[in-house]
Amino acid sequence: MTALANLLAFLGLVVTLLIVWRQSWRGRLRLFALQSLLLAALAAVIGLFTGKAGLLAVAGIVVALKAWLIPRVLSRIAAGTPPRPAIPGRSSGMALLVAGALVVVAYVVMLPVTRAGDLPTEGGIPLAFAIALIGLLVTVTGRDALGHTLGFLMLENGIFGLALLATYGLPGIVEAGVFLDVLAIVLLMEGVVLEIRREHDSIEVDRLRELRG
Amino acid sequence: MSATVTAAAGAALGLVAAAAGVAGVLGVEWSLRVPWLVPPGGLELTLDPLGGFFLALVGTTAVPASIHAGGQRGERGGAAFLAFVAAMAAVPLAGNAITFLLAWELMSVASYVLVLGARDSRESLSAAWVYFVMTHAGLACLLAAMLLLGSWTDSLRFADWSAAPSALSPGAGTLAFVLLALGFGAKAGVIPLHVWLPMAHPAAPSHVSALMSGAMVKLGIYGLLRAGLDWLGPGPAWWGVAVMLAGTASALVGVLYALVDRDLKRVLAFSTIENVGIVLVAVGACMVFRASGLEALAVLSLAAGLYHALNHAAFKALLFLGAGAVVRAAGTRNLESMGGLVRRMPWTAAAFLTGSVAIAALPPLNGFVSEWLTFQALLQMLEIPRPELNLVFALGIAGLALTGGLAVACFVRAFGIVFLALPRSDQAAAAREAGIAPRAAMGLLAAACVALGLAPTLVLPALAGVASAVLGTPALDAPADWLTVTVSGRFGGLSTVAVAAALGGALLLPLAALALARAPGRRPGETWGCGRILQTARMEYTGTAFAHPFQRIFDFFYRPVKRLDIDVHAESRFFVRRLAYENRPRPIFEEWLYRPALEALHRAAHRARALQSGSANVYLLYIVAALLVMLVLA
Amino acid sequence: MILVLLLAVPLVTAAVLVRARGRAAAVAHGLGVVFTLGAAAAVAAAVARDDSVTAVDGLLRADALSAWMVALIDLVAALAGAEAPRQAPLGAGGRFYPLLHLFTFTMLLAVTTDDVGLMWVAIEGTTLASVFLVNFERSRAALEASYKYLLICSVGVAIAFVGTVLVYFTDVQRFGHEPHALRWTTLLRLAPELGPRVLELAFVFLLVGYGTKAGLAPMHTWLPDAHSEAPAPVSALMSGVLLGVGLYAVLRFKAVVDLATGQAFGSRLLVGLGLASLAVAAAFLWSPRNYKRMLAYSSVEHLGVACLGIAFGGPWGLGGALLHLANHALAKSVLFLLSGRIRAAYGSADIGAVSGLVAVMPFTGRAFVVAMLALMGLPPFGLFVSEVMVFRAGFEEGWGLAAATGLGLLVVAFAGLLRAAHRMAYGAPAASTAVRREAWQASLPIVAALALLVATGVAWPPGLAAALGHAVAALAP
Amino acid sequence: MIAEVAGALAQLVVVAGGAPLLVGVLRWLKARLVGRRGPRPWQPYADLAKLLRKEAVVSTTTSWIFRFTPYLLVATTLVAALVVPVLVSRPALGFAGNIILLMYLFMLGTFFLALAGLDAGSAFGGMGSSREVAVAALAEPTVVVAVLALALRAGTIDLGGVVERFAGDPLLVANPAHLLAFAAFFIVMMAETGRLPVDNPATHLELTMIHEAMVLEYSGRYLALVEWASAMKLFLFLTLLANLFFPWGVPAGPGPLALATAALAIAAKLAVLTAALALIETSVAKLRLFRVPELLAGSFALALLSVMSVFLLR
Repeated sequence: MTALANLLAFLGLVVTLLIVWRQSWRGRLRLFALQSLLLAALAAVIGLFTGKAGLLAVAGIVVALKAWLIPRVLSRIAAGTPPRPAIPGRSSGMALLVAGALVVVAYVVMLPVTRAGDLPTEGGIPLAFAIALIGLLVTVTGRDALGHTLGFLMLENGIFGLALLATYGLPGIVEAGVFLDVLAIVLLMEGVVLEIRREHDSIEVDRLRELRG
Repeated sequence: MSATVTAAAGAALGLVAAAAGVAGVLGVEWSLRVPWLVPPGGLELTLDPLGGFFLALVGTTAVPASIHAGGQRGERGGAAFLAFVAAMAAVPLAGNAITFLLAWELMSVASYVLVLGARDSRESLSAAWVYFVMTHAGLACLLAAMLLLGSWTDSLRFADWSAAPSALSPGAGTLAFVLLALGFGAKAGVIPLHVWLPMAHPAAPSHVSALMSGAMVKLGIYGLLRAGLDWLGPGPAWWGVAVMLAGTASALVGVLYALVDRDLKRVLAFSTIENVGIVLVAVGACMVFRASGLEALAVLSLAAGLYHALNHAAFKALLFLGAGAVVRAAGTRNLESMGGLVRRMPWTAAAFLTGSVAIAALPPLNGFVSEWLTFQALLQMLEIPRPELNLVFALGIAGLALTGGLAVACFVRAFGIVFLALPRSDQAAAAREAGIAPRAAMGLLAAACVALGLAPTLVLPALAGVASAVLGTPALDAPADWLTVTVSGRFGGLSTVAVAAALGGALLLPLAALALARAPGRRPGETWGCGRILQTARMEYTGTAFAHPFQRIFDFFYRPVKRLDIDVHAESRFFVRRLAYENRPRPIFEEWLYRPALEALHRAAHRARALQSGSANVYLLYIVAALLVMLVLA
Repeated sequence: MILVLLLAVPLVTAAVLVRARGRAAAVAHGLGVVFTLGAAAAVAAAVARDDSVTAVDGLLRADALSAWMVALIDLVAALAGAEAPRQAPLGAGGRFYPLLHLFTFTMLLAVTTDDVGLMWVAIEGTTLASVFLVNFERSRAALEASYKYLLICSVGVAIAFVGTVLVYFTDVQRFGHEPHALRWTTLLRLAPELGPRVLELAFVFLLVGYGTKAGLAPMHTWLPDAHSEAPAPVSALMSGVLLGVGLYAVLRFKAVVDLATGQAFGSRLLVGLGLASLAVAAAFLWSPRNYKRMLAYSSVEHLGVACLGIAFGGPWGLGGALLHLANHALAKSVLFLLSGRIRAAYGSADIGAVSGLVAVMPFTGRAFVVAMLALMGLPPFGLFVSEVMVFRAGFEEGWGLAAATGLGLLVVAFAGLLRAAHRMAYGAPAASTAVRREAWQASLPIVAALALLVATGVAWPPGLAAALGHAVAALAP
Repeated sequence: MIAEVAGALAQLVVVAGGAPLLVGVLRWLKARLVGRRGPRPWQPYADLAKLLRKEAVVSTTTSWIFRFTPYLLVATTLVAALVVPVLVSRPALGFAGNIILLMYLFMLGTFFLALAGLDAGSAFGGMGSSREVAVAALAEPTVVVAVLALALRAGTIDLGGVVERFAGDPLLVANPAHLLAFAAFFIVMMAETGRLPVDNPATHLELTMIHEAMVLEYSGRYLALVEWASAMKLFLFLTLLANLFFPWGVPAGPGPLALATAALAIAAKLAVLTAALALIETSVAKLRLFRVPELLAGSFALALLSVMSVFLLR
């Protein structure tokens, strides 16, 4: 189980870094779906090894929600924006470097956690946290509403992974609430962003800078 | 609320307060606890001699101010006025910090509302702003100090503080004293915390100015006395030195500005700063004497200071009420538009003259008595065997003397320009005497000035009793017989009654002699002016001109902004069309202290606005940064 | 049972209002407001009698602290509910009223659940329920505000989730999968034995996360935008109690973490955030330009004070903080409601556009000035007392320097607020604004709220001191 | 009791009657010193008598203050005459106050005189008042500090006490502090009584006048009273100088013989001081008005030095 969980977490991190690297939103969405699938697999693995049937259900929900429904919603948000941002000279090298640094940060920050327990899955905890941090990075550097939302969802995924690896799943009512929340956020985001597009003809957040001071 | 009701209620409140206060001065003890009121801690009122003295001061000032208010039809703010009086009465009674702070701040709020009175003018708005911000900053200092004391003594009751001053370390005591002194000093108008005073007093209606200047400012002194003498016990001598130097500076700066200002009520406001300074000199002397173990002299100084506080309440309230009547009649506060009012308003003039003589510390009125007492205390400084303290005292004495001289000049100017010679404006020429209520109020206060002047033999023992109660020394053996006040054995004696009687007799003497000699009568004529005819008001000496020698002499202090605009005729430069001359003293405390501070604050605030840049990404970055910083710190 | 009722009332009202139109909607809204208030009173009474009430197998649990928050939420909700019809047409359908009650429901749920995870869900739910309320006016600015609100609060609360997971982790590590491992009651019981290092880490995440919701600097950035663009009743609810709910979460967690790590750790972080909030608020309040934003920054200021109170701790600090939250809720909601009226009359939220308020709108202007004075922390209003309590705790618990700094920053904020109040309330009214007559009924709730503020400032209503004491005791049984 | 009253009366008579003579002698000496013959020393009596017989012209712009002031002025100086130890060290009103009272009594006169100067509304009056109060204000600290120097060394501020203390211990007089204080007080005396170089009592050039400008509007008996009062003020100041700093021959109580010797002693001392004053007045030029503060600051420095020497050298 340790090896599987670690592998899945590691793959998740790789996919996350790939998201940072990719610039086309379609590619990013596909990678995000892949990340979510990996998480679902992680949930299933942990569920199988620990005998928690609930986690299998969770894995199913993740597949349905994060690998299928949410990417669809996101692509609705992104529809109409050019697939490749038309800003020349923009490279993701810097972002990748920062993301790499964040992995180190994640290891350092999670030291107390990995030291505290003797979990078989503890090796993956920093990786999951790194996914969350990189999600934050994507949010902070996002140039349009899509980037923000995607980053937020990666953050969510990372935390979800963290929860899986550290605690083998939260109580059911919490899990259910979390999924509902995520769905609601994405849907609300869609509503707001569509309105923004109507108002501004774009979902670039640079235009949303009227409220200051 | 109608003016009459306000007046009646205010006067009743004042009378009760005065009676209770006098009882307290005479040693009646009283206390009250209401646990459910004033959370947390509960309302606690206690009457002791010091509190009683200031309570009496508030009450006796409130009575004439209320009567005066009764004559002002259409004046707003009756409820605020009553709240103001009540809060002021509560301050000296407060027995714990919460009660005190509540009463103190209520007093500020009520007076702020009253200052706001004529709120349609920008001027009064900015006055109210400055006043309220200063007073609030002062409150912050008080709050900090009182809470510190509370945490050190584990109690917010004043009685516990007084009981445990020696438990504090010197550093702690000093910190608390400095904070308290800042807070109370701001209320008392000590330099350089005085800036609100000359703005707020003119903006408020006159009966309110009278109360603010007569009573509220005194409560700052009350706090300082409580802090320096009672709560924090005998402090080191330098506390007293600091108070004394601050007092000297306040007295001089106050009178210097009073001397040149052209706004009658601002003149009075600056003079309040001066008189607070005089009181503080006495208070500081008391603290130094006490630190040097000279308790009898400490009692004398404190009694002198209290006496001056009381006197100032009487004559400054009188002057403000008089100024109110004058301003109402002349429609302006500008000295240069007044003049000749002594014939249009004889009663007001007489009252104002009484107040001026009293405040200029001229015998036999009350200002003289307290200043004389202060001098007596200071002059005995040789008892302190430390040359550096002696030097401070010498400077204090000289400062006080100079202040006295300048105050004479200031009030010659104030009375002379306002009331004498020809009116300088049409409205001043058509001025009408104040109504019966203001006259009654002024009459009361003038009588108080005379009585306090003539009866030191009655007042001083009571004040010495208060002082010895505060200082915890046994009461002095009667420092006065019925005729003469004697201080410190045979060091000095004063009998204003005798002086007044002698003056009266000496006034009658030449009158009688001339009448007996059947001296020729007098005939009216025009003022001589090198042969010119037709005296007009424009030929009179103005207030500015009167102050000019002082402005020249104290040029280094006033740093005037001089401007001379001469508009000449197009065809010849010898024909002057218009000539504008300005010679305005520069308010150095505002310009060198407050403006830079405010500008720095403004700049900092402006820079900080960049934080809210509008970019969601930056906002998110803040969150990440906060997270990382806290992770690092953790 | 009573808790279920408390939560059911707003939920049912919201559901009914989705469908109801016209008079029926008005009746439903009114009944919803009244019943919610009644249920809150019942909860308070029950808690006063039994110390705590539970429902649904302990998933819902109200102790004195919860009851305190419930009372606050429902008071402000009632104020906002009474004012809402002036701002949004009642009975014309639309999402406003359902969401308003849903918003109340989520806040009530957040403070009455015993489950940390469910509380997280509820707090996230407050954001979701209020996003469209913020965007009610559908202007460009409102849209921008709601976008930032949604984004920043979601990210913030997600960070709080990391903390929640970590808390759960250490709990599970130590005691295995206990059925109610994420309950406050359990956490408080087990806390002394939990791993302090992990809890410290968790607390940082929780603080940043819920601090975002509580509007603590530097996570406050969504707050001025959202509060200024939302309709007045929503601003009142958000500023008055939503921030308080965020702080409530921090307060609960701090009590747990303190048991494991000692007070100093959490207090240090909270003092930092509190002072940062005060500093930011002071800077922005020094010369405000928009009065709704000004009120929003003042919320940052007051939450900073409450945060300091929590950091200082002790009965004075915690009691002061809770009382401060209550006082602030009353004063701020009154001000936001009045600001709605002012904006309706002047057509602008710029301070420069408003002058002569007292002359133009005699009641609103006067009430505005009075409430501003209350907000500035002057007696006889309650904020004075609660500030004194908080700072007393600061000096008593050895945070003298922090308390002194806080006092200084409060003075700066005071100066700015006073100047803005002067500019708006006095001066010559703009020519275009006519003197308005105001119906006295509309002023009743506001007068009542101000009277309550005077009561907390001068003479506490019977039971208040006890309620406060119990609420503080609930944190450290 | 009778002796007391007699003593008081004698003192009043000496001051009130002697003051014009003092002024006359001073003028006569000054004239002689510059080589003129000058008026007879008793000319002031004649002047006063003439003024008293003349009708007074009172400006129509003035108020009761203008007419009241001369009487008050005389009254304050007469009261002062009962406070200052002229013939005896403890005069009739000696108990009622000390030198502080005395200074403030003079200040009372100055106050009203300055008001009277403003009352007529002419520029001269205002100018005179303004300058007069300026000089008086600046002289005040010197007086008090000089008195302080005396009080410190005598252990009392009571005038009689000071006189008795110094009379009892002549060595106290021969002390730098004493002489410094004397010099300071002398300068103040010149300023307070309007002598050269501060003010020129003989000038009638309007722009340089101080005291004379202020009383310009007075005529007839009012002028007589004002002149008489200022003569008494000069007399009293010189007496103070004489008896405080050189308190020899000042008896403690009244008695015919004591009074007579005291009168002789004071006459002699006044003669010396008057001569000195005349000498100074003829040898210096009047200062520009705005140089006067420097002079007074100098005198203040002297007084302060005197005080400091007391507590530094103890």
